[in-house]
Amino acid sequence: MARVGVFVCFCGANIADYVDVPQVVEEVKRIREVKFATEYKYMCSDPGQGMIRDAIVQHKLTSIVVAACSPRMHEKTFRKALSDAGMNPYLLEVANIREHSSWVHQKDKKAATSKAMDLCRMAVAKSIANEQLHEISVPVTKRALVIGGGIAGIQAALDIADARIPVVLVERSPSIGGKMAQLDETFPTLDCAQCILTPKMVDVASHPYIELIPYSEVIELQGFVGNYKVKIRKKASYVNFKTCTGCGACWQKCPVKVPNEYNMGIDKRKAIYTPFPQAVPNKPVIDAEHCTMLLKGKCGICAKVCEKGSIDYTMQDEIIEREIGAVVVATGYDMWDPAPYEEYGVGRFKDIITSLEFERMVSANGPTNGVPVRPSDGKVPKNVVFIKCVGSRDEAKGIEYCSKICCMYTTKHTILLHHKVHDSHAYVFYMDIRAAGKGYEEFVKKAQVDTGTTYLRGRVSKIYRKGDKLMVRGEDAQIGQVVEVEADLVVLATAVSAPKDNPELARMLGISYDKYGYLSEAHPKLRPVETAKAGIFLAGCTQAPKDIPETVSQASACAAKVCGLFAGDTMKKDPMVSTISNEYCSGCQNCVKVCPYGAIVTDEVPIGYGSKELRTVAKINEGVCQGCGSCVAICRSTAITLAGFTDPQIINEIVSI
Amino acid sequence: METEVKDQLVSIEKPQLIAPPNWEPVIMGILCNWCSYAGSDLTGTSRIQYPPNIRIIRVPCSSRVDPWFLIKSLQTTADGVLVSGCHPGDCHYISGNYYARRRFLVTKKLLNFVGFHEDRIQFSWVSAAEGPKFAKVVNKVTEDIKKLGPLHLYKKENFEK
Amino acid sequence: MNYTKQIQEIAAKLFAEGKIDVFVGYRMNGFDDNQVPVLITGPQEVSRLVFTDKSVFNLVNYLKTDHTRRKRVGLVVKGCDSRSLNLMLTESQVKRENLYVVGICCEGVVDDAGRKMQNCTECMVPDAVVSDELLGTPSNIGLQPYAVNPDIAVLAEKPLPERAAYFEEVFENCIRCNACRHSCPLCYCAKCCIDQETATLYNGANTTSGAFHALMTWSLHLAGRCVDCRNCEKACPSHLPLHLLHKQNESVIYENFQEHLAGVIPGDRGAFYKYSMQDPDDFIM
Amino acid sequence: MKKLTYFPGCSAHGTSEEFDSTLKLVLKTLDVELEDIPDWNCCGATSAHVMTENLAYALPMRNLVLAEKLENTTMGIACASCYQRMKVTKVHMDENPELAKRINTTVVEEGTYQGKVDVKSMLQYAYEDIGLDIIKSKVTKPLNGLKVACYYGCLLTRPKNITKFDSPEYPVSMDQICEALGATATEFDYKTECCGASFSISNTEVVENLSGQILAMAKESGAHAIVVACPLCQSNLDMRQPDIEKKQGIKYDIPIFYFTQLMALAFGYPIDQLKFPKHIVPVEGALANIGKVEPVPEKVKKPIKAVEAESEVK
Repeated sequence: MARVGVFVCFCGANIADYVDVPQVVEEVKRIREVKFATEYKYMCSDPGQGMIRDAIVQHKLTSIVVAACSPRMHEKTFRKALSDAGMNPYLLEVANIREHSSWVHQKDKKAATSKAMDLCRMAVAKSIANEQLHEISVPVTKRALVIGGGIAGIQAALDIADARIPVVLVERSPSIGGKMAQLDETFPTLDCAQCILTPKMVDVASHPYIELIPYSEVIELQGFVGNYKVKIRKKASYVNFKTCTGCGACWQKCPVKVPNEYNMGIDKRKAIYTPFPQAVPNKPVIDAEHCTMLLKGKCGICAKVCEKGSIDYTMQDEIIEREIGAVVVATGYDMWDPAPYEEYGVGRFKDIITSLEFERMVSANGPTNGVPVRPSDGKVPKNVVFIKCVGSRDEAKGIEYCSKICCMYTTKHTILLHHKVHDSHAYVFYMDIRAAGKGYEEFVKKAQVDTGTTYLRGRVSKIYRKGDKLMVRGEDAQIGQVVEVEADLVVLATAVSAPKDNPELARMLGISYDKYGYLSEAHPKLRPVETAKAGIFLAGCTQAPKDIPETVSQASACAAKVCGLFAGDTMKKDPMVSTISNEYCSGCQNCVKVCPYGAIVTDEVPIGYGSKELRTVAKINEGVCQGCGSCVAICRSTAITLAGFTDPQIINEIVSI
Repeated sequence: METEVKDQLVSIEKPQLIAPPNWEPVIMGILCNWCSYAGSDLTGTSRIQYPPNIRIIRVPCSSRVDPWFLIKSLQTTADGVLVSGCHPGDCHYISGNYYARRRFLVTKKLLNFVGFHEDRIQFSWVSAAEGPKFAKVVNKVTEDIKKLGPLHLYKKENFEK
Repeated sequence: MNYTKQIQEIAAKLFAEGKIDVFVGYRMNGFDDNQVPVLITGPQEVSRLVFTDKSVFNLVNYLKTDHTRRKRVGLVVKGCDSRSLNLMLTESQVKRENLYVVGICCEGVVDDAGRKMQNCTECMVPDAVVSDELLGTPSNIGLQPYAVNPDIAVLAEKPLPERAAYFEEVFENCIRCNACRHSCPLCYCAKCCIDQETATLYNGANTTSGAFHALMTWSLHLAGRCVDCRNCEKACPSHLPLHLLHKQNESVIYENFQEHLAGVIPGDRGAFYKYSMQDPDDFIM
Repeated sequence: MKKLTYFPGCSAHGTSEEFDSTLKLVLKTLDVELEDIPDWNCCGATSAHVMTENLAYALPMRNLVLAEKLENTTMGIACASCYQRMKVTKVHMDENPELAKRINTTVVEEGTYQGKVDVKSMLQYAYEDIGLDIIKSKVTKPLNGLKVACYYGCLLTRPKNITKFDSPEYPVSMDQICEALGATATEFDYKTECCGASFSISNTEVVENLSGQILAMAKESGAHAIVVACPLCQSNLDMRQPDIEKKQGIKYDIPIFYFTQLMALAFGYPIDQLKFPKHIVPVEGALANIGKVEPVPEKVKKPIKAVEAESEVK
């Protein structure tokens, strides 16, 4: 027989003014299982908690009901009081007689009192069915996986590794560096991107706690927070990185030319290549799609010139596995393809380029040695028109959101143009200038004055050819007229868009993504770094467009989160999770289907005691289970129980009024 | 079979029971922890007043609500039930309320089919920020059920309190 | 519709080739022209097998028994039966490789009085959807517009008190024998939820209220899964119109979620085990 | 023999009679029989939809309902404006059955709208349903040497989600048809600019400005003539050309052909059947280019694109 103690709180006047507390206590005492009931001014105060502790010992109570404020407020406080008295904290139930009665029925004390009695009765009934629960402790593998080796991934990996936690950094392309490695200078200080990034890249390669796995992709993630297992596919590079010295003889002699991705296809690279001179690791890979040796078995020059014999045409993709405890996703962004802007003649006119192409041209190590040229005739342009918001803030043709960085990088481009071509003139068509950030507005102002750029507020409606010039027609909304600008070169500030394969990645990792393909954070304000899946964190543009300082901040925040997660040897977890009874489970696996966390897997158990024959049942991984109860409600054979919200507990509440 | 149904329908008719004086309905409110329960707490902290007929049960998610909680409530103590969860897309557990929504519709229609008035089984989405909405919902449900009177269906053999 | 000869031949061949341990089919009941299910275990019994428009029962139900579990079974399925078999397969209750399925392109079966069964008159999937061998000519009727069951339509028109009274009578007549559960191929749970303590708590098992609770829960567990084979109704000693509950759920699911009929698509678990963002939301405040 | 439901529209009986008659010649060669919609009415043109939504939908719907009585699945429309009204109505009705039901009540005597008949402009029909190969096969007098700028105007390919045909900004269907006839289509960036349309009567100056730019761009592209598929385009560019020339002080002398006229010409119909005398700008100058051999253009210099990979190493 259960022995329940009930403690009704006055909450000063908050409850007592509108609910007749002594009457509630009297009424509660009439319940058979209630062996002790009392009232106090502030139950949450130390003396109040003391009363609970004393009564537990004195009256040999088996469960406790506190009738007070919302359990969302003080459940933890009272649970602690129970533990202090040596009682399992989960034998507590809270009757919410403040938010649900005294505060909302202030005009009818009788009704409020009667409702408070009912709420107490319900809590008592539920507490009778409460069971002792114990916090789940989950062991932790203290190694982090960082997906993506752009500035976000680099920063996160370095910060985690500096805390002496091993990091596995997986990068898809042959070198880390990401988009930032393609940039010339960075706003608002005009630091050279290479100068600030490459030291960090080198740090990554030489860090004792970082395992860099380039030219690889994550293909599978299993397990749960603290205990993930990841499968990584190492793409065949056809070059033995262990023996290769990076001398470069192979790619200097390679006869096959392929458009160079690093330079946005403006120039050519070889079929065996390092993406750029400062690449980390600085080892070449063979592009299997273009290498004639791999395609047709003819050539083999690179193998001949390699003194170390590092070229291996028979190399295969390799799957490697790592055990990790947390994941930082930093897959960056894609540049949006401006093809829908047919009125600009995108794809028809060669002298319309995207901002990243412009960035490569003005870059000192770029394909044109730092001088912007017209792709059509190679001439240096004099009049350059920059069009902002190409794809951004355009519901009809592009994406609804603001890409956040284009205002700033376009400003930077006008400066770079001015530096490289002194007699040039830049025109910028813009919707707004969004320069919120430290030193950003000043940067824009200064650039406008220094470069003498003409800013035209309005959208471009058409671009057409006139001789070898491009005529850019748009609106100048400030004078309310249509204007036409004769341009040698047009640069489109294309939008930042989510990586194309983010949805696939999200499904593989078991996290969610938004309608654009950006990965979703757990809470837009208070948990912007976490995902809804414990142990997976987001850094950089894969979550939303952001600039470099913001990306670095988020990456460091990820590192802090990972370090926090790994602070102990085990992790504690709420015990309100589901369990499945093997005898009752019929093995239909509907629960496996509805579980949003993939916490349910199948298991083989003997069909009867001692039998060798097996049958399939479902099994819950309590480390992953978040305790939503979806599986409980769909389980027809009621084989699943959710601790803290069991059927008996809820039915007791229902029938107890 | 078809003819049988029709025949029986004509023959059976039972008098409606009349509500006793001072009768107050009991409404079982099953609320998800993250949105609606938090919303109902906000109604409290904002001191928005609503009728005292609702008795609130906390569950982690609307998807935890098994249809037979509703059946059980109506058979035993309640004259009506209200289940409330997070708005579509806001589920703390990603997709729970979508599964729940399907079950609720079928359950409501089935209970209505076997003789319960539709207003006795009601659902709402109330977010943690919608304190006033929660009060409005309770007002409406209480009003609806007061109009319908006490529920007697399948309560004949009820346990004695 | 008479496939007696073919089925006998198939069964004989399967036994001869050693492909099956048991064959589940129909035999004459021995005193009138009605049939009962039969499990035969060898070629010597093959001559007892029959199949005509009196072969009403859904034999998939017999895959739940110890005589068939973990054995190689041959069985005869009509359109509706095959849909329940599909669900059994999806829900991992039977293994396809253990079965040899003789599918029938069903022309409808008749009740004791010789009238075509109601579910056959409104049948939308007469051909077996799972089979190793198909007997008869496929009707290929394809997807039909969903027609609400006439009984449901009649009842839905009635005023609420009348409907309540009608169902009170129905539940009052239930004797809680659980024959409906036993006869349903999809009621295979190791322990039925309505037998659990919390379910019978405060309602009693053998009361109208208990019957109401049990039948409601039961029908909701079959919602989106019931294939309308009417085994339950044939088994019910009180002749309760159990199909009303199932057809009601089916029509709600079909109209609101645009789901296919239960068990038609392999791997489809039914409406409650998936969702769509576009599901109706207007009934929720 | 293919059959096609035909909605001529009012222009075909007036200003663009040459479009109508040459269309019929061309379709005869292409083995297509036109069936007029019995008792067709005004499409509502530019006026109805600025007045009331109901009328703007009801007028085309009556035609659509009547067209459903013929057995053909496609309705071909000569005039771009008629095409647009008809297509918009069809798309909106098909998307919104409730609206269709409501609008249908106004034309209930004609029948119930079912959405059976597809609506296509004659350009779209020629391009999609007949196809370039068949058109090419019927050419007996290729138009080699004739350089044309294809002008589509505002309505034939826009809005994109309604017409679902060709590019809304840089369409190529008419260009390809002209190339199939042996002519050369010039690179013309003003294909879909506004010609001034209905301002032709109310505010001529606008038309002169806009159409003037189109003519100037066509001239710059090297075209001898402009090809159109819309009666209003034709009349603005043709009829206003002398005024534009006077205003700008430039002699254009660019005749404006319907694409069907050029087709008929290439199919071998005698010039006197092509109604050229209806044109304001004389056509002879442009047609004289047919058969002339083009001087081989100077070889275009290969653009210097970038420094090759090797230099990067140094």
